[in-house]
Amino acid sequence: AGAAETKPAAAGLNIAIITTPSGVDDGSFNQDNYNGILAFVKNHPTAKATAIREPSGDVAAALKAAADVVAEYDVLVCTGFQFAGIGELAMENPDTKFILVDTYPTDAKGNTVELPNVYAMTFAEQESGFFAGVAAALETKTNKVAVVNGVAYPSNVNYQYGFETGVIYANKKLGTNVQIVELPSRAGTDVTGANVGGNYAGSFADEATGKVIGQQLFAQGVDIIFVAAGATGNGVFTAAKESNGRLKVIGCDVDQWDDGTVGSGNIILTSVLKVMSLNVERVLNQIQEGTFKGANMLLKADTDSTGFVKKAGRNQLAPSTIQKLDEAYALVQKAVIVPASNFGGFTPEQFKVN
Amino acid sequence: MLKRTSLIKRLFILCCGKGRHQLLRTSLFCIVLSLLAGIILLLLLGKNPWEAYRSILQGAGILAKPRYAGRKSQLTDFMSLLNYTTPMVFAALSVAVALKCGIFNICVSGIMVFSGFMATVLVGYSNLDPFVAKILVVLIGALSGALLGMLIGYLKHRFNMNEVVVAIMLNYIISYVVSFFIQTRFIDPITRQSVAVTQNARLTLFDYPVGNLKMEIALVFPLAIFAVFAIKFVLDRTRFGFELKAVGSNSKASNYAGIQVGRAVVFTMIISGALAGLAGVSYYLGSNASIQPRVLPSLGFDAIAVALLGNTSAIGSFFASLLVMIFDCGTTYMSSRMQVLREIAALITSILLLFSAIGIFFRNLADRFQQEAEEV
Amino acid sequence: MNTIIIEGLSFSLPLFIIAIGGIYSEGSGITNLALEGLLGFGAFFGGLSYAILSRTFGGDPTVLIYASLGFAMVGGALLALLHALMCIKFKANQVISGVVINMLSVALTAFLANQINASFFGQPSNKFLLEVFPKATIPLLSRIPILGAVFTDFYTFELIIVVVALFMAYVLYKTPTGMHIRACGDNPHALAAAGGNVQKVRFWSVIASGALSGLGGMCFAYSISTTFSPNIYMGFGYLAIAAYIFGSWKIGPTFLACILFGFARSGGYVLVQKLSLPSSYGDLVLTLPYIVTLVLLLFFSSTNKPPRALGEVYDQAKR
Amino acid sequence: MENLVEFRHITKRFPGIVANDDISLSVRKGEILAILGENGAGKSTLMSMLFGMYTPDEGEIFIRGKAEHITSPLVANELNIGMVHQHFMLVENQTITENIIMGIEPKKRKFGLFPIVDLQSSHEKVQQLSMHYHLEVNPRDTIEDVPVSTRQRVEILKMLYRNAEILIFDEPTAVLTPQEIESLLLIIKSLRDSGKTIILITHKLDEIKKIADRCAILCKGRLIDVLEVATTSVQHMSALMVGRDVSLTLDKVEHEKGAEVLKVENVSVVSQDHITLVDSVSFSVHEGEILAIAGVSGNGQVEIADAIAGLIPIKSGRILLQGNDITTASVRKRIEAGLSYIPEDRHAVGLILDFNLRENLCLKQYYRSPYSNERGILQHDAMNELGNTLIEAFDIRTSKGNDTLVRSMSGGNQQKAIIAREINLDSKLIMFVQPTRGLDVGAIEAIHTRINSLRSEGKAILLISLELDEVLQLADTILVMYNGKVQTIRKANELTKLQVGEYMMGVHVEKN
Ligand SMILES: Nc1ncnc2c1ncn2[C@@H]1O[C@H](COP(=O)(O)OP(=O)(O)OP(=O)(O)O)[C@@H](O)[C@H]1O
Ligand SMILES: Nc1ncnc2c1ncn2[C@@H]1O[C@H](COP(=O)(O)OP(=O)(O)OP(=O)(O)O)[C@@H](O)[C@H]1O
Ligand SMILES: [Mg+2]
Ligand SMILES: [Mg+2]
Repeated sequence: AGAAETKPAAAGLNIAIITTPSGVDDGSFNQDNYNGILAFVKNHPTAKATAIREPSGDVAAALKAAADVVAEYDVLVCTGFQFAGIGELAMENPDTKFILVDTYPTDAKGNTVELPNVYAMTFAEQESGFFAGVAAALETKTNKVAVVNGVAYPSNVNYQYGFETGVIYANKKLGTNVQIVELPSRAGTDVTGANVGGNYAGSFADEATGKVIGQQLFAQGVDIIFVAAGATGNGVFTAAKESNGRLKVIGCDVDQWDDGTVGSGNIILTSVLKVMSLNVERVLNQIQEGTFKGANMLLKADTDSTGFVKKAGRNQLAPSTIQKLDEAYALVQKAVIVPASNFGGFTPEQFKVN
Repeated sequence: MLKRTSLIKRLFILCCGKGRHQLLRTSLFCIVLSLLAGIILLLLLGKNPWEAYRSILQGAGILAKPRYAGRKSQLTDFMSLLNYTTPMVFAALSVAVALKCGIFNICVSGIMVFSGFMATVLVGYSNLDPFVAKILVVLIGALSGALLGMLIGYLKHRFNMNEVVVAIMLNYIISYVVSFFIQTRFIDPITRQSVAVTQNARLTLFDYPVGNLKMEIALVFPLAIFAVFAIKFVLDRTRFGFELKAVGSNSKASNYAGIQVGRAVVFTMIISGALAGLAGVSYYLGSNASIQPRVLPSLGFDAIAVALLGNTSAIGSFFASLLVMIFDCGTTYMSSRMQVLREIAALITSILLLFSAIGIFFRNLADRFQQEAEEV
Repeated sequence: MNTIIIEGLSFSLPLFIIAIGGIYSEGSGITNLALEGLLGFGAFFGGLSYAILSRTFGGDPTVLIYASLGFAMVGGALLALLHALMCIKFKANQVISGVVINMLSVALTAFLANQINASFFGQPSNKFLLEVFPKATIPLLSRIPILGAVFTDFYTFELIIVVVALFMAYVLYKTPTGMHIRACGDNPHALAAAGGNVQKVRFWSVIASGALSGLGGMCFAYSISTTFSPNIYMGFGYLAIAAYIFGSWKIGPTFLACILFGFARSGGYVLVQKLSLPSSYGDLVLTLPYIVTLVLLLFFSSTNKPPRALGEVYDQAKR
Repeated sequence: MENLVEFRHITKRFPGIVANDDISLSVRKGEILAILGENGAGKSTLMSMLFGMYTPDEGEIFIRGKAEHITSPLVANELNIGMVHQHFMLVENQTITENIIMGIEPKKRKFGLFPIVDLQSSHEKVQQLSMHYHLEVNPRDTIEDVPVSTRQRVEILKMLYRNAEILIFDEPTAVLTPQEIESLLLIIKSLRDSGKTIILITHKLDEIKKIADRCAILCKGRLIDVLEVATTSVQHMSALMVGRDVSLTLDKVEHEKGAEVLKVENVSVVSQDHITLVDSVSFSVHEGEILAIAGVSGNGQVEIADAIAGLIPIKSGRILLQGNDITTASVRKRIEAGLSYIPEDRHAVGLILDFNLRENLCLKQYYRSPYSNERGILQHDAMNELGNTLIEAFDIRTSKGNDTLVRSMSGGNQQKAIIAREINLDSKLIMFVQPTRGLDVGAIEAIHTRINSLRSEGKAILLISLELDEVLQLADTILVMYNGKVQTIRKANELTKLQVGEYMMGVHVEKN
């Protein structure tokens, strides 16, 4: 019997969000997605949202969690790369809509597929990284900046390459002379085995190592670090907090201002964004209106899906910096500037400013 | 008043007092107690405990859910429960066997990672015939586990090293070293885990079509059942089991009686290690298909408590595994239906294990009450 | 070199105070594998108290920072109370109780942190943000070559730990209480016959182990991430256990073991940096303290003597 | 005379047993009251209540005419009651002083601030005390390094340090040599003479005869009688205690000894700390011969037995059993070569307390036919049969027969179980170490008879005992050890008790 027959004619959408161990209240990635759902529910009071957490973080367990509850809901929002393998489940449950964040669905053999009931979104991290790079280059006083990442997976390499592109862009076009500091011992090896440089902690959950890297960079004169390293990033934040305001960081994915308070100050220069909440809400609206179409989308600045925080009181950028960032943002939107990315075909060093 | 207390006492004696199946009755009593604690917890959170427990059973495939997704049914949920229970049975047996010999094997997690990794690397990526591959996976799992177990047993026997410390150290070393190899050689960039093993090497037939259903069929579940009876037989009926238990209760007296204590310790750890290794392959190449770097499976630690809940007996370990895994497998569904944090289930499980850890106290208390009752 | 010492100490000392907790508990005869859970729960409690106090009182965080250390000790002691009850009153198997308490601690802190953040602070998060712990440098001493690093740029909690450690060592080795604790670990019946109360001594020793673990856990929370989050369960409790077993249940040698672990760790980081190994080798560096322990134990475990009555359930009637 | 202590209608129950049943007994000031009774008669229990380790279920204890609730040893201390326990209550890794002052430590302030235990003055005080009562100890020694007799002195000093007026001794002589016993009895006497009141639990009638004023006899938890020692015969006392007549001497038939069974050649044993425990010892035991090794405890006797049994390695020398060299053989090989061994510590070595009686009785044979088949599978029927046979033959008294948990059996019956198992092996050589320690007269009699009849059957018997009477009564040949060396080996009838005692103290040195 098809699942649709047994379902009651729901007054509103029954939505579930399935997340990995950190839960919808991680104050970060998952929460941003959840906020998108909440915003939708606010406008459609008959809709219902349920948060489900899978505690191990293992991909098989993540899929099982989704399979356990799939019959109960109209929409499953699956946040995180762990859910890539959702393809099979989606094919078997064509009446359930899936919103997949940060990865595209794969079938049983691991090949990426496009499905009519799955809207999968990934983001051009290199663009966000680019804004971080420009901001860092404009704001540094020591003329030394750095980026810290978790593991050299494509998304992290994108952030790193974008950041480096941003610094190079600023050096060439905005009159800065800033050096990117890399600890040779922290060079990353990407998934193809190529050495991509950068500063990699080797884990997304090792705060202690994060702090050590932050300190080592600080010792080398770095005063701004772009941190895209999950929980490992907390360690870098700590290093910054202990520097008496001499070391600042740029947050990533969501506005991390609240994580940066130290005494009456804050170590967050700005945060660069993946705008997930708006996109999740938009897709939910499409489902509600019946205009939903499955797709695998790479979201970029052109849809305002990447960006940086310039809201007053949530950043410490100089007005001139914000102005220059806005200019760069427009160029990125128009694809005049295309930052380097892991598989974009060129490295930051090969980046050409048109 | 007086009468009421004595009624409660009599009930308690009935549950934990002397007589047939005292251990079993005490365990059941602990289970009931912790379910009661869970009820209180759920009531405090304003949830309906009856619904919550029912949805756990539904999630685990013991009861029928109101509706099922495409190609799923209660049977598929139940088969999935068995699939997830399989590694726990092996792990709990591993702990139980070692405990019988007086050794505390806290290295199950590490051994699981090691054996899972060995099997993944040696067989998981090959194109061997499914039958051969699966047999090899089981053999490699048992063998690599046995090897580590032997190492622990040997270090304990020969160098008088505290097995708990050795195990803790080994857990971390294995976890980091395996993580190193996964990150540098076997990483899947999308899942950020080791590249999934081929279907040929998996010990679980995943999404196996049966009628219009898709099942998880744990091929090694029968092996787990066999292991339960084999271990029971070894402990109860064989010469080696006798020696193992003797060494566990009093190694000095065992030596005096001519039992080779070192040999018994090492062999016990070989068996315990092999079981942990089987837990590893049935976990990493069965219910899962890949390994998370730097993560020690919590199952290996839970198994300690599970073995205890099962009174370190083989049969007991099996049922305790099943019970704990019902909770584990049903949690997601419950948390989804009841809109509660899934930690509730983890809390109830912890409370259950706490109670079962003081089972001996309950038994003694019941004995005392009984004494009093008889004297009056 | 300086970094090795500075970083090494800021890791060794919290580890050391947790290990002293272990020595108290095990020295009195109660096996304590629960240190990991105790330190986590202590840090949770400290973090929670900080979150509450800073919201209620605001103002200068320094006082609150130090106060939170105290609350962390209370938190550790609270969970240790459970271990004490389990082992002493209910005569549970002490190893098992320890393992279960670790599990409980992880489940409970995650649950409570979520629940409390959501219901009281209206914040969906499982973390409590903390302030940076004050650091200090002693003017003259810090100029001494090499050794000066000991007095340079240290967290002030390191001083607190040193003072507490000295106090705990004094209590254990110089006072009647300490004599009784050690007697409990060796032959509880002797203490009972001399009029001591074995249950009470053991009870308070376990509580002390919880308080000290809580203190150490809170220091880790401050020094590593300036937050309380479930990431606190990183296995340092187990490392502390290794440290005191290595130190043969004596405070002095345990201190050396902790220093060794701390320096192996910070030295490892510096070494990787110096050798310019790629980051993927970080995993291998992290194995250093554990491998060092294993190898050294290989040589020293024959002289390693646990307290004679360790792990035995004390039963007055048993002879 | 005034009654210092009065037990009035004391009853104490333990699960399944009434350990003390309505006991009323008074102790007079300044007397030595002996308490006599079989194993498990309830002697230790009664005294433990006086000392506050247990509290009575019914009845009251009056001290100096006043009803007292002695809820803990601390209260007992305050009432000036002290006790030397059957099993020493000492902290092994602390010094003698620390053990003595435990619980009432004198304090001083370091830097006028921190209270610390004043060890210095305590050492001196203990030194003075020990000289005053002629109980020589070195206050700074650690307990684990000193011999049993010193430990006992520490226990006595512990009481004296607390100014105890009422001193309880629970089987104090069980672990001492004749000379030590002699001097302990003198000490007890002099304590009495200095005004202390003494309660002495013992199984040894001659000690009672020697120093006690009165003797209370317990049987199965009940007080049978209180006798004036001076006017009662030893036979009468033991008959009252056991409830029947006990013969206190054995008739031993002289007979020729047969072939050599055990030959020990120049065996040396060193400890882990490289201390020589057994120094080049040689002797042999023949069929039908009882060779007894006498010696003060800790002089290497037990190590010889352990070395012969293969429990500890030897440094040099050779051991031959029935002509076979077993120097390096495994424990099991030795057992199979014809060796039975009743070890000193029945709880820690002789038995597996958590196994049932059947399993303990099969402990040395479980692996071979008919108890196991060739595929390593245990044959429960055969094991049951063996258990039943031995329980019957050796009169092992239990609650559940074969299935009784050994832990729940009384000491005497546990010992019977070990002896049954070892004799059943039908070995040529049987080693007994301290076979009657802590057992009551009736049980001792049974074991002595058993040993004697084994001798008649032509077994070679090696007996190691601290009880000189036992040695003299049973042995054909006596070997005395001192400091790990053989002092002398002689025919038993060539030695007097006094001579043996002197050899044991290292006074005589054999001239070769
Ligand atoms: N703690 C206890 N728990 C249960 N039963 C006990 C306990 N202590 C003693 N008993 C019981 O009480 C009886 C008296 O024991 P007690 O130790 O007083 O005997 P005893 O006369 O000192 O014997 P022995 O000569 O062997 O020392 C024993 O038979 C035993 O069964
Ligand atoms: N804690 C206890 N619980 C139950 N029974 C006990 C306990 N302690 C002693 N007993 C019982 O007390 C009785 C006598 O014990 P006890 O140890 O005094 O024997 P014993 O002949 O004196 O041996 P030992 O040489 O060890 O002193 C036995 O029946 C024993 O089982
Ligand atoms: Mg007694
Ligand atoms: Mg006794």
